[in-house]
Amino acid sequence: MKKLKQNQYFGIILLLVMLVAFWAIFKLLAPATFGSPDKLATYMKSALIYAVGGCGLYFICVMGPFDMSVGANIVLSSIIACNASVRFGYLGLIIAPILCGTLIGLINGLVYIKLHISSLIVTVALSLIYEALSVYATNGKNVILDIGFRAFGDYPANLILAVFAYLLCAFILKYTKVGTYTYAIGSNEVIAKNMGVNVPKYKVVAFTLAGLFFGLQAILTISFGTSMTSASNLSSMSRNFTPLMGTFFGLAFKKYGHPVIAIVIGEMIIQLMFNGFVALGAPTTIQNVVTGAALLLIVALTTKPVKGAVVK
Amino acid sequence: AVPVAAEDDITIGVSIWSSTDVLGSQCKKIIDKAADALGVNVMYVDQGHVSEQVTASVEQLCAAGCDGIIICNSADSEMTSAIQTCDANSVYLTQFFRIISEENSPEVYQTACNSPYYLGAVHEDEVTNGYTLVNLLLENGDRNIGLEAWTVGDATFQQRWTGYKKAVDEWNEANPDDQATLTEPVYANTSSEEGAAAALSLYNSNPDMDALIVAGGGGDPLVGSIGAFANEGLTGKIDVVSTDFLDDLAAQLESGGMFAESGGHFCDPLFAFLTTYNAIKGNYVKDEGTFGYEILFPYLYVSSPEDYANYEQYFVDADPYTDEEIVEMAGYSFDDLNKAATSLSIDDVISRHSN
Amino acid sequence: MGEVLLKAEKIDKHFGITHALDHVSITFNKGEIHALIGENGSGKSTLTSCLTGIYKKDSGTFILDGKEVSAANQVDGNHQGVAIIVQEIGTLSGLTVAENIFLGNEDQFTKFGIKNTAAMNKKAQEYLDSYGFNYIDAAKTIDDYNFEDRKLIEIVKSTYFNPKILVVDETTTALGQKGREELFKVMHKMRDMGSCVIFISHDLEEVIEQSDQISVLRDGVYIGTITKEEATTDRLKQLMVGREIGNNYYRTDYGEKISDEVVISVKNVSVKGQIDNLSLELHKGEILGIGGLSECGMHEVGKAIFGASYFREGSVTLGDGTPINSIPDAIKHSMAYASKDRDNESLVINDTICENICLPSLEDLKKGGVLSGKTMKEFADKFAKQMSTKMTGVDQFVSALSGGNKQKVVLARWIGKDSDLIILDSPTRGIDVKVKADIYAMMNRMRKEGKSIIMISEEIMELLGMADRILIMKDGKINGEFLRSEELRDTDLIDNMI
Amino acid sequence: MESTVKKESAEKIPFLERPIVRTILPIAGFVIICVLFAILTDGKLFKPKNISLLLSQSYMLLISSIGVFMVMTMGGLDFSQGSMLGVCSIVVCWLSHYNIILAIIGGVVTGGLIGLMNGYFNVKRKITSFIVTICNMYLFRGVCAYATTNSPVYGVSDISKYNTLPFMLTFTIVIFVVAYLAFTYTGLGSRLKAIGAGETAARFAGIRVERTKMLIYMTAGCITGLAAFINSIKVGSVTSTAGNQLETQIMIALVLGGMPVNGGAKVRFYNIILGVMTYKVLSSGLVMLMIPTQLQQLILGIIFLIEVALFSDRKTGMIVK
Ligand SMILES: Nc1ncnc2c1ncn2[C@@H]1O[C@H](COP(=O)(O)OP(=O)(O)OP(=O)(O)O)[C@@H](O)[C@H]1O
Ligand SMILES: Nc1ncnc2c1ncn2[C@@H]1O[C@H](COP(=O)(O)OP(=O)(O)OP(=O)(O)O)[C@@H](O)[C@H]1O
Ligand SMILES: [Mg+2]
Ligand SMILES: [Mg+2]
Repeated sequence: MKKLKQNQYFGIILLLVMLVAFWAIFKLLAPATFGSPDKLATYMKSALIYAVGGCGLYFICVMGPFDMSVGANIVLSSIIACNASVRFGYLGLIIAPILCGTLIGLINGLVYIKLHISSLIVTVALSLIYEALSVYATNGKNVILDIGFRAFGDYPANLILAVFAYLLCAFILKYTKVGTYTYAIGSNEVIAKNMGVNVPKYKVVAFTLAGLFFGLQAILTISFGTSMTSASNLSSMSRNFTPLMGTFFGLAFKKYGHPVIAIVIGEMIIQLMFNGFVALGAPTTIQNVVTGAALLLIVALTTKPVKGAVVK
Repeated sequence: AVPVAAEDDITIGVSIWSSTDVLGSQCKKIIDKAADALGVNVMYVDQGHVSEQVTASVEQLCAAGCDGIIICNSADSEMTSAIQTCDANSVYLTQFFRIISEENSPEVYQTACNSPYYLGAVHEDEVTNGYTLVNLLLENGDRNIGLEAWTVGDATFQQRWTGYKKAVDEWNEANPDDQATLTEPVYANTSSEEGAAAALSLYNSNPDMDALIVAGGGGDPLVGSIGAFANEGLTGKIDVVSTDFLDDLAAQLESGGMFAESGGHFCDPLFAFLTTYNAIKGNYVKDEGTFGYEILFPYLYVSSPEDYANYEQYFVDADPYTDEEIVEMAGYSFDDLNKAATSLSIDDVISRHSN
Repeated sequence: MGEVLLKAEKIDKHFGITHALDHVSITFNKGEIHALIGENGSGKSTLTSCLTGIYKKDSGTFILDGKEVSAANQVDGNHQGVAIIVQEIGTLSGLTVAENIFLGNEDQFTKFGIKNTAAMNKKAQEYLDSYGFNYIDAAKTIDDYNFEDRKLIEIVKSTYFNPKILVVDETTTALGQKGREELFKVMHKMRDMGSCVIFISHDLEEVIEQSDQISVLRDGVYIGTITKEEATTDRLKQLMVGREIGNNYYRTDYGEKISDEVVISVKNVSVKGQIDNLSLELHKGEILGIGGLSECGMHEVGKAIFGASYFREGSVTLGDGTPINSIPDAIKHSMAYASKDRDNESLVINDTICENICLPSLEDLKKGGVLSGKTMKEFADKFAKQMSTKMTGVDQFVSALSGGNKQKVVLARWIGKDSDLIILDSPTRGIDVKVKADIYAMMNRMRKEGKSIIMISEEIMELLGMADRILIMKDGKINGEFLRSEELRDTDLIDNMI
Repeated sequence: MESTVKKESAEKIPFLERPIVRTILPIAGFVIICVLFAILTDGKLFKPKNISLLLSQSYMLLISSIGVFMVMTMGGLDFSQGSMLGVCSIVVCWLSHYNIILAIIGGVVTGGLIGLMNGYFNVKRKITSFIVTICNMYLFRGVCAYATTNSPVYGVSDISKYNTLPFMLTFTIVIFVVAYLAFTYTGLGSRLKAIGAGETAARFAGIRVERTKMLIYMTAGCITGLAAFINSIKVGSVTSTAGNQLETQIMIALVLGGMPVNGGAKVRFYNIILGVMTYKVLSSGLVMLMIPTQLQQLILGIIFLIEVALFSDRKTGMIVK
């Protein structure tokens, strides 16, 4: 066991075991209507979308700050994407949200750094603004993605784009300066600064990168859902959580390496549960309960409480 | 400084779940039109159907100096506080899309009757709406019906659900050897991708599903569901019915993405607005202790491209009422107003406008 | 005297009101270890920080080998040939050893933005081996290594590129014997290669032993430079403080009889990996010194007695047998504890002096169950003044205080609580002679008042000078006990430490 | 380089950083907002009847902010408030059919239990409060939805008879007085601030850190239970959306009141009242201007940013997360 724990793939094994366990449970309860391969494929459609956002959020959360504007970003980017696709077709559908998302990320980062206020506050305040903009961008209609541009809503295109995003995230984390610095800042900002890491700069970089990933998620979201309505009164916040859940998995399994895999499997587990409940004909409302509880337990199981450790 | 309602001219407040989503902005459009025509100020508060925000919105509007308020609340009990606030500030209050249910919440109903300022309600017969849609499906031979709702416990959904079940039960009574089933509702909130996910997982769990009801949710879940089915190549195999008109409904009916739809109820708040307006003017005076003015607003049903073509021409591209008509209706007695409302249909508009 | 390597010319630096450096000019030569000494707050760190890019100087120039150096940050400094080993931890957990060593210098391994981890690890390992630290694996995360090793890794990090100038700022205080040896080896290597090591330390013996030249700062002013040969501890002290002060700030009495009334008795206490089945007794009116190498577990002993160690086995009881199992217990029975880690354990540095002094006494300060801000202020003010703390007022944040004054606040807190069982861990660490003298005097006074003190210290002279009884620890066990006497020599203690 | 420059200027104690200015600024912010909207609405906003309307919108936020205030003082966060309020309201409404006192107690206990759950995972399992409370927000929103699936949970019919200015006002004031006294005159405040500013050091000063934290999370829950009572008597029933976004409103309000997000020494009790009132005046003021809701929201966002940009304290906890 000790030996196994040492193994760098321990975390992944653990996750896979959980994934299979959840699958098995529901399969037992609803053998006919749950979990055959083709069904799994459809479950994963939404899982892979949220996992992309989860990857983006990971850059921010691992450094300490948070981003509450994920939802607003995705709403605005999706709307922009849809509008752009009307004029520039697939090119617009891909480029526009990436630009929009990245720009929003950049703005978040800059405001956060320049004003020197908690990212939590900054991103909430900015969400208010982004949401308002989304209303202007739609003027009260729900934009619908033309039937001709929905390739990213289904296999294989959605899978390709998503996997590309995962690889990109993993690559940046492992094989670039940005990755190292992100972890460095997360570990100890002051020392990192003294070691010549330009902390403000790399914080902005992280927010911008995150924005990029939310842009990518927007492409998948609008393609899968095919329509988007503007948000108001911070209703977009509800979109923060599913990606965030994945990020939590990533953080919880960080110490085993391979956070990206953790994020993806995490999202899969969540989708598995959702569909499991539908298959059982159980009221899907308890799904939130179970998701919340399961997540809490998983995080609790993977964090070893250290006596006297300061945890805010 | 800023155009704040001067004391003399009339201000009417609108407490609505959202003045920016699809149905919400249609409502806003027609209300604004009426307001312009009648020279009335309107102010909006979006309360997102969150109970405490619904009650707060009424307080905000009273504070803002409204003479009357039209409200789309989420639960009956909120109305108690709303009515109290309005009485305290002598502001008229009319419900739209909603009515206090006499049997479910008699006390609230009583409060409404006792209040001189609660005017009444304009609402749809949601049960019948649900009943009709399901019957359209059953007659079309659909037997395994999936149900996709938006948020849990919403009053409107509850009623439509009753209608769906009523239709299915009656059918099963009549045809013991040809049973129909209705699934548990799957909740998709108000976003298209959740709608898509819900539709797919319903299909996965009920492989022989041949019809889907998207109970509402402001359009997005419906669009998502249709899109998802299209991706799975299920278009036309599964008959989708719903109660939110789509912008591309024509195309959908064409392609079989949509089977039938009810809607067009965005004029409902217009009549709540006019009722309130007249009450403020002093034209309508509610009888002591009665519930007040009730208008049962009709749904329009569209199940063929032709139907929709007309709908589009007379409800979307043009408004169903011209300024003149609105001004004229504002002068109606309540009975005439009620008649005007209940008689609203595509043909009605055509008869008025096609020339 | 070798040729000039670095000239500091008219370096001036203000921190708000504080004039930290007043046009300091010093020259450093090739191939020497050049000590920089001075009271706390005299400007040593500030000077070196300006040189190495941690702070930005107001005016003045550093000329290195004829051309000016002005570093934007440490890494930039490294590229210009100046490196510093700071007192605090300078490594980042969560990163590998190699990533730590090359943090800020990844570019040499980066092609088209892609970082060649393998090459980086290989390089790092080469360096580690060349220093003889081959048991450290460059590819492992740094979390796998203890404080000592992480310090060694820092030494590698800041010297592998052979800087012309290496600053060692109060690093030794943080190191155990082994660490010091390694550090001195590196320093000598640098010297032999013709570089200059600027060595900052409060341990004057160490300074004289290690360095060739010694420069003295006082209140940000350059006082002068003397050679190793001219230097004696008294001479240096005089230069630092500006007046004659003898060695007599320790207590002078000998052969006083300690009462045999036991006030604390520790029985078979163990803390995993730190203390191994240790028993001791503290008597009334006694100063019990505990010494040893810094990893011998003596620091944990203080915590264990104060009820602060997690997972403590064995028993700690008062004279009357009352068990002490938690910090509140301890405080309730008038125990006090001043930690070695002043900024994290002794003081809430991001809080005001007032709050810091009052915290343990909040309950006592209540009048009729009501605690008023006024009472707290008066209380805090009284004892802060009594300790002659340099402060703008009790509402000042502790973070803005100097180390010595921080320590004064700690003591004020416990004097205010009127504790009679006082555990002082490294009470004079990083504190200048004046404050030192005050603290010793206070300890002596308390002893006379019949209060009992446990003094845990890495400074042998302090133990010899102040303690009635000295316990030397080794590997978590007591390894020798000495009673106070004039004959007792530091060598006797050291023998039992190693 | 830039950062060292920042550090230096920080040492010169610029105007905005002076303690006295720090205390004045949030108050100034509030006054400015009030004056601004008083002018824009021709004084309408502050007619007596409007004051009472303004208050009646604020009671719940005021009360529920107290708990979060204490949690944030300790350096924690609590995002579960909204769902917590929902669940508590359900219990209150359900029990109100039996006995109103029982209902209040029930709400308080429920809140306390949920608070304990937050506390357990944060304190004992050492998971950051952000993660814990977000998970619980999710979890209890589910509970709330589940309980209201078939119909809203209705309170007893005459529950709204308590919905009167005198009752609400006294109820709120009493809670505030108690909280204020506890926070200021029992040393609780000092302890919480110390924990927020430096947990380890607080522990060595004899504060039972873990116990205190647990206690505060629980208390925060209990207080939310009281807020739930206010909510129930105002709304009379609970739907699945009850308390939606409450946590965000609380956070916005507290920050507007000058509360440092990572808690610690510079927290002041008046941050609560100041913040909530600023927020409420702001939102109801914007409604009166009769501008489109999206524009209202845009302005709200911008004003919020400006306020915190100007008034938030940058010196405590130089590291901003
Ligand atoms: N971060 C700072 N902010 C403000 N003033 C400072 C700061 N650091 C140092 N000072 C001022 O500069 C003077 C010199 O400080 P410095 O740290 O150089 O003293 P030092 O000689 O290194 O003391 P020690 O021996 O304790 O390290 C101090 O007396 C203090 O007044
Ligand atoms: N962060 C800071 N902000 C403001 N002033 C500071 C800060 N840090 C240090 N100082 C000033 O520096 C003086 C001493 O700083 P420093 O810690 O460098 O010297 P020191 O080693 O503590 O001196 P000693 O230990 O003899 O008290 C303090 O009196 C204080 O006025
Ligand atoms: Mg120094
Ligand atoms: Mg110092």
